[in-house]
Amino acid sequence: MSRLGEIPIRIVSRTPAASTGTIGAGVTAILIEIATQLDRLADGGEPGAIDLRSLPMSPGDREQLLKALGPGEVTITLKGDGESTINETGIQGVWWSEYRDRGGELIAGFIEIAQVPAILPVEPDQLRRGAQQLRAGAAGAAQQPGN
Amino acid sequence: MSITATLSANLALEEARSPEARVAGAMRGFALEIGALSAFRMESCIHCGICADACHFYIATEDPQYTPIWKVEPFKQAYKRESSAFAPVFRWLGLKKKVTADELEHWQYLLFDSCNMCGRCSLICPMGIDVSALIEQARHAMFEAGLAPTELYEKAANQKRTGQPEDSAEPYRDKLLAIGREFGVEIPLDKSDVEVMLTVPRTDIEHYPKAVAALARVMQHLGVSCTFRSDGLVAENYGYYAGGKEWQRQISLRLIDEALACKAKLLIVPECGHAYTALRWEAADLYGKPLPFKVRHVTEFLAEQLQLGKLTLRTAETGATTFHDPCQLVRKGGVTNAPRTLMKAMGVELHEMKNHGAFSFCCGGGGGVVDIQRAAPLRYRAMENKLREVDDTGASTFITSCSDCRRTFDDARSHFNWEKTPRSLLELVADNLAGTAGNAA
Amino acid sequence: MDLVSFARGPALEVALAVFCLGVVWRIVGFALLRIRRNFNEPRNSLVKAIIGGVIATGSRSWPHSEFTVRTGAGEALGYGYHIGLFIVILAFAPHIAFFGSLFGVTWPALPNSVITIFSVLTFTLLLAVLFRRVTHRVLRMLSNFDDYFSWFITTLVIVTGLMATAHIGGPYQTILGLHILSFDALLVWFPFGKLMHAFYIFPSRAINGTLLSRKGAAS
Amino acid sequence: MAHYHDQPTIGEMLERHGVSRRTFIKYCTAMASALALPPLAGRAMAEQLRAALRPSVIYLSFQECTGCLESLIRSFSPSIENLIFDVISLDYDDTLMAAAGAQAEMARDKAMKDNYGKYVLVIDGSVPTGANGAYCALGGKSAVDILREAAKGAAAIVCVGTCSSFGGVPFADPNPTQAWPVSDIVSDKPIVNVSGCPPIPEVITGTLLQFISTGKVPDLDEYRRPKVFFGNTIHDRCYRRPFYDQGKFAKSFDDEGARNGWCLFELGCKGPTTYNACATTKWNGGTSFPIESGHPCLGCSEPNFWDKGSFYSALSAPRWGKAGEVSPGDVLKVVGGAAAVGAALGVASAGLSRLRQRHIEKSTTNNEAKES
Repeated sequence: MSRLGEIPIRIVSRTPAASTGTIGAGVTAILIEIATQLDRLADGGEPGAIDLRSLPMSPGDREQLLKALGPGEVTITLKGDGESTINETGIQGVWWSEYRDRGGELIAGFIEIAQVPAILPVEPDQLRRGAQQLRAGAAGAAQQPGN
Repeated sequence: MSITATLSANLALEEARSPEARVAGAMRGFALEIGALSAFRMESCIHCGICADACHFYIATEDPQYTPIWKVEPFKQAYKRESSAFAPVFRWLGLKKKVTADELEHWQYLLFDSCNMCGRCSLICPMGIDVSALIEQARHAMFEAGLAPTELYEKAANQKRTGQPEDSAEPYRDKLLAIGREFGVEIPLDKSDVEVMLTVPRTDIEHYPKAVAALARVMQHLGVSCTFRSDGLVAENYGYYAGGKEWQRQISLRLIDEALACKAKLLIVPECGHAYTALRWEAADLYGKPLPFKVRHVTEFLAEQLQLGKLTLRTAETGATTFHDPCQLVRKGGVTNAPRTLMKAMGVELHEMKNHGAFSFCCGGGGGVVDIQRAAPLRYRAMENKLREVDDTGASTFITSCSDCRRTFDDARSHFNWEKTPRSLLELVADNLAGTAGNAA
Repeated sequence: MDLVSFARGPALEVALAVFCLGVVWRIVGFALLRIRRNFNEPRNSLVKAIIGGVIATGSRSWPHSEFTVRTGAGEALGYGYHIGLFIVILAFAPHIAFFGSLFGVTWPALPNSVITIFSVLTFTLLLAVLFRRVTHRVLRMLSNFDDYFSWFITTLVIVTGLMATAHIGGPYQTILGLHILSFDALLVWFPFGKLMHAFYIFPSRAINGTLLSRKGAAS
Repeated sequence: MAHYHDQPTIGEMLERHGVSRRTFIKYCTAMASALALPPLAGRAMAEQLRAALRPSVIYLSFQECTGCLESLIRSFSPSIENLIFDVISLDYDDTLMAAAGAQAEMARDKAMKDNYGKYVLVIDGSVPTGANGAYCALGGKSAVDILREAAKGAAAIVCVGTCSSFGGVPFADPNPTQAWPVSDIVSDKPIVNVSGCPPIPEVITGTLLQFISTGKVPDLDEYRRPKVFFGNTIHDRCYRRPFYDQGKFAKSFDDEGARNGWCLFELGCKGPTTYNACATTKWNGGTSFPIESGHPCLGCSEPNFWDKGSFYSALSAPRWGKAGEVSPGDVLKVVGGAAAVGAALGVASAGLSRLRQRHIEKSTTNNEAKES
């Protein structure tokens, strides 16, 4: 058994009505929150994020939310310690990020409101380290006899 | 010497009583009155103040001190301090203060001047407390403290001694016979082996002789073997008013002894409310055993005769009529239907007052208040509402069945220039006996 | 030992003991005083008198129509908060669990939202009752420490209960502890003050009603 | 100590192990999310951690069951291997380390000496003080002595689990080993309690990471627990809360209410008085938590949770006596006893009143007699 989904569970009763009943309105609230954060990004350049884990959503709500945002044109794949994806939604500047671990389990999910997802840009010191690395490599190659 | 002894020996001494002696007397009185029932009543009070809304003294003045349960505050205080379950703790920690002589003096006005013991408050209490019963007990303690109002005290002392509340130039016995002569009716006196012993209110002897004659006339008409007794003539019991329990007992005993002497099976209480309470509900308890004769109010007796077919009445031409329910007879005594049965038999066109029957307002004179001089101004204020209710019925004839109520209304007539004359139900019956010529004089 | 454990543990045990001891002491203390026999001839039979007492027990719950104009509002106010208290005390699930473990019986609860509405209402009525007590000339004169303290302790239980359910005023367990502790205090105070009327009200009405009916008097 | 400056930062360490900055941010973000921290806090923590030095951690186990460590090594984000290899230098843990015996003790002493004043001391288990500490000894030294010694050079102490935080099960009445929580023995060092029996793994790692990234003791509650994780009650965040509010309760474990997933309050749930992150962080990588699995909260992260009466009696239910549970019979005993005493007092006071009355009556009648 490698996945939780493979554990044979027979669902006897539905999820408590109280937790699904209130969510429909929740999707609208999320959309309004995204819009507010977009305004903030446009006005002051301040990026924002919404943690999907903090919002209890039924699969239906999630679909509803994804549908409302629509598909976008950019897809980013991060291949460090498991494959994570960041998709731009139909609303530009709104990114749907899903971080996964080595086993492919979802470990975090966000809606990011940013020009570029914050995880992407590289810090100056890293740029310098990269440059150093390249120079060291080039020097090494130059010293290689017979090249 | 006991306080009662001191008092009866010399009234002047009473005035000189020290505050300590007053308090001691009151506490003794309170202590003697406390029993499971009175304790339960005092325990039950939740200070909701609702009883104020039943009391005509409070309604008339909106003065909170006339709240009925407040009138027994020293009694409650004494109970909690002396006899309640936690009394030793209260005394030890000083949580409940001693009743003071000043308080007692003040409460004299609340327990006597501003309470008719009419029992209306006993009907409103959501805890079901019989407040008027507590007031009666508190009066006993006031008497023990030497704080009964002078008028009541003197009358009681006199009645205890002589059988008459007041000295009169002509003894009541002679007055009674004179009334018989005046109204042309035979007065049976001092007979023995009779069915019924009759008594007479001293108020009637002094003020309403016609009512005395009416009683004799009705009894004669019915052909009942009956008698008045020279040594047990007066129906009232001033010991009851003044709060002198022992005196009340002795005064009642005089009547009981006379009834036993003439072997009466029935003692008739004339038109007097508090006499009914004293004889019907309290005499046996003071006597210590059941009375060997029955006690009935004259209206009760007559209504019974009516129902037995022994009494028939003519239609009385009284026009629109209203009836005042004497508290002691109706609310507290249960004589509610008898007067109405009699009036119906005479075809009286009865217009009830807004508050009538058990909820009737007191005339303001009950509980001896009509005899207390200084209480008159307050009594008049309390009466206003009652007079308004009488007027509001639009009735031209005004009847009652208690001579003290009658006297109180008569007094109001002169004080307020009120145009109605209170009439006696008994007199009305006597005037309308079927098969007689009647006596309109 | 934390506050909640103390409040529902030893404090409750002591409070319950004091409550029982005090209540029995107080009732036995007056019930064994002298009872005078009635020698007068009753108007109504004992059965009829007792029926009268039973009727009075119920009928005194509301003033006779002759009195309602003057007292109706005041009595309604009093009954209002009493009814509210009963609902909150008897229909709130945690309270039922409390009684259940004490007496071994439970019954269905009302939703918390309903309980919250009733407790807020009850609290409001209690404030109104206090306002009336300090402003009404009769009540102000009659009132003593007992009246105000009994009001205070009842209100304290309601307020801490509301605070606990609304999660205001501090950590839940502290407020819950205070709530239970204030109830313990109420139990301790109960036999020594006017709260005893809970035990008196029906017997008092019944006994006086019976005695009045015995005479044929109004009751 | 000069060589400290030569030590690489965590960021450098990570890169040496081939963990990219982005991957590290990814894990920190996931952890922040798991801990219900603001969405952007993860990145900030990642940057702080990358710049921090890799601290030495000494993990001591005393009177415990190893449940806490079992819990810790099941941490999902960051996994314990991430934590150990990437972020901390776990210099001593007698359960996890390969070394044993004298070698292990030497490793501990060396770490303590080398990192004096800098290391983080993690304690798991309560400290028995009875019989001169003989109930728990390692390598001939009692736990209480080891703790005192190790605490001297610690920068801070993190108590993992309810035993080290509050005494836990060994501390429960009658506490035969005289076990005490760490805070009762060490008083001069910052102590952070990560309570729970066991604590949620993410809460342990989260607390450590937070401490390492900021170098400061986090905001603590009155029981020295990090407010970030212990700021709300289980009840506050419980998904069954709506049923509590509606008054819908499971009355037994197999009734309709239990099947419908109603509130477990009446089955003894201590959620309303228990501060922990179970309802939000959950267990096993966010799979579930006790209430979700149908069992009431035991309140394991609270002091004295073992001594608060039955786990299955409602929070509002009274409890007294050793058993901690009240049956109607016990109530009857208390009530009956008190009532009997009350009745006796009542009889006495009524008797007293009647005596006083009789006395007065007698004196009155005597006088009356004299008068006549």
